[in-house]
Amino acid sequence: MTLTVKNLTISRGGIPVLEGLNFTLAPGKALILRGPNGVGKTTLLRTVAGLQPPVEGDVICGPETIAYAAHSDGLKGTLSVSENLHFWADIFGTKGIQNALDGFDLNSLVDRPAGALSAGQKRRLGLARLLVTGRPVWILDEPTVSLDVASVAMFADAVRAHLSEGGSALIATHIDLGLDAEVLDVGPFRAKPRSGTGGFDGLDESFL
Amino acid sequence: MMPDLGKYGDTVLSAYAVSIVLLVIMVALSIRASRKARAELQKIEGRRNG
Amino acid sequence: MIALLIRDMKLAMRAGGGFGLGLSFFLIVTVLVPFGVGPESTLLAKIAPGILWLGALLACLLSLDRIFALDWEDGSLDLLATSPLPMEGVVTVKATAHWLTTGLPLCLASPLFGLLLSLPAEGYQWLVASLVLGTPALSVIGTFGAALTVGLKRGGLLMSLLVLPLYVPTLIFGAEVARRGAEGLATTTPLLMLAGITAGTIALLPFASALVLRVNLR
Amino acid sequence: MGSIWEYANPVKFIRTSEIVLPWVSILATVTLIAGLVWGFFFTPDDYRQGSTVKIIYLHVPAALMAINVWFMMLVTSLVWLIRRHHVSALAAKAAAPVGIIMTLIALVTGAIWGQPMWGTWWAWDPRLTSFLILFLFYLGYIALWEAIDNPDTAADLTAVLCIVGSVFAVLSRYAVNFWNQGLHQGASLSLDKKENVADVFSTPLYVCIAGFVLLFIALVFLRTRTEIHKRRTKALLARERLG
Repeated sequence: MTLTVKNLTISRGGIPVLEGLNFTLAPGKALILRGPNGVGKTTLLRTVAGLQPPVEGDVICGPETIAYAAHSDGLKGTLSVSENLHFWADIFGTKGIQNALDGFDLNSLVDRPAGALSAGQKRRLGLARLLVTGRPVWILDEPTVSLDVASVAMFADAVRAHLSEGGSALIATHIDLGLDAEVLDVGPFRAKPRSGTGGFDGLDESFL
Repeated sequence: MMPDLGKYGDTVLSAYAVSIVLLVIMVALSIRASRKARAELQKIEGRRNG
Repeated sequence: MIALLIRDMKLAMRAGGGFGLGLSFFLIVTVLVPFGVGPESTLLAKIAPGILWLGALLACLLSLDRIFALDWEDGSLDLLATSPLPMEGVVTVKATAHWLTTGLPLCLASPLFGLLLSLPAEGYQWLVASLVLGTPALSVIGTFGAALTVGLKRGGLLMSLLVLPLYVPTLIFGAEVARRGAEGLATTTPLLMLAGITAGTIALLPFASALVLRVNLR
Repeated sequence: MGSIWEYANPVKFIRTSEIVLPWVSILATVTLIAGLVWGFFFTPDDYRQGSTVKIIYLHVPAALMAINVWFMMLVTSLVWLIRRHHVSALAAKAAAPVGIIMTLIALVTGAIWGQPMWGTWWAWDPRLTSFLILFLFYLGYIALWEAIDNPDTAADLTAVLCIVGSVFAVLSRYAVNFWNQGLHQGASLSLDKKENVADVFSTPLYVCIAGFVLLFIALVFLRTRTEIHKRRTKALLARERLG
């Protein structure tokens, strides 16, 4: 399931941050996004995931193909690990959470309420959710935050397994995951401030 | 010149007074806000082109 | 969709705050009324339907900001937005969860509170009927208000200001059904209007709430 | 001249408002003063209501404007949601305070006029009550604009609120009618009925209404221009921080 991004311009708070982005993510491939903090990586991921409309250009991918995971894991403290995972399995209509538990070594924590997990364990549970979605294209925003070295390796293995099954991943991260993935530095795509054309587009630009 | 308002004089006058005051305040505030916004814009535009 | 409803109900049960909040507020309001207006039962009987309806309405209003706030803070709203569930579905499930945790208990408990305010005997069934028909609308309209103010810091007060005017038609017809029922008059017209408003709200408002939620998720 | 959508372009709007505004303001002031003076000084007393009938020249135009301003906001909200034109959203934001003041004037003059007629400052009469509800809708609308800092999100949310609010305002109008019969007199100027207000009263009334409409137009032009200037300052400041 290829994900193609054509001539994409994205904005944050009405101001364009990145423009002219073009890349394709073929099945079995991963793409690492690099760039200084605040350049717009998160905004880019949210736009590709469809949470935010792009200003220009388009994101082409099949329906129901994108699984998005951001800083906050969306876990419910009062629900146990298995309840959390079962919930997401039901939402995405996939069966069984066993491979997710194995993939992130959560079997020992199955019945523990998510609120009682450590930050690393919560992160692993958040990422395990990806395995439950059954979606080919993963879009991950700084997935290895608060993960220790062992967990990072575990996460890299999970991504490799996902890629080998024909899935793809777009990851914004500073850590070298040891994946054979191309790297896209979004720095050069920073939106150049437009001259006060007064021309009309749906942006604050129209007020410049 | 003042028309004979009869016993309802104060009613009519107070209604007119309140309404006119409200209208005047609205217009005055709008003009003040417009001037303030225009001045601020000119200050920034001055800085940008200057 | 059912999974989301079951999860929300579980959360409400586990957190414990879900059921008790609305009911206890309704109880307090009902108990305070006689202190305010005096204990004579004739007076209380006359204003009982209106007061009970106002209590139910305010109890609903009270628990609205928790509908999206929890999911907003821990990021599940983003994840739900990228799930196969349509936002309209998510919003309707949230409204149903709110009704089950707040609206329904109010309807069931209202006869008890009717006693406190010496509601006339024939008023009870109409009170419950009007609440059962009206509270779903309160939940759906409330969910719209919650979606409007989900991202704001002190959104609670603003939400009440936005939602209360929208509650007026439901309150008028609901209280009217209860009042006419208590006085033994025919209640068909207000009942039909109440049902009509609730049906219309349930059918149309989720689209506005979903649109607003998507805007807030940007 | 190009389609009307062209005027939704901020820079073009400002240019046209520079030309139109002075004229509309003068016209508005003249018409308003003429109408009020004519109504106040040169109309006889009503045999029943005495001189209080003179309040009609404020109460009726303000009430008419209160409803039509909300309707204008509804149209501009729809234009914003469908055509995504910034000026339309800002025009709605600019019109709201004018609308709330008009509703306030309608309520206050209604209450003052009602005092000698009905013996009470406030009667829960269907028409007065629906203006009170309209006032709450305006309040909520303006509060929502102030509560959100991202201008585009604010425009979207307030537009949806305006549309939903309009449906419920109409619903409330009939619910309130059902809820209480009503002391308010019949419509002074209704299209279907023959002129039920004598001509000597209605001509100055039309002039006053024209005055209020022109005042509203002038204020909306002025206030929309202010909003555009504010948005431009905000955009320039943001650019400076970015640049």
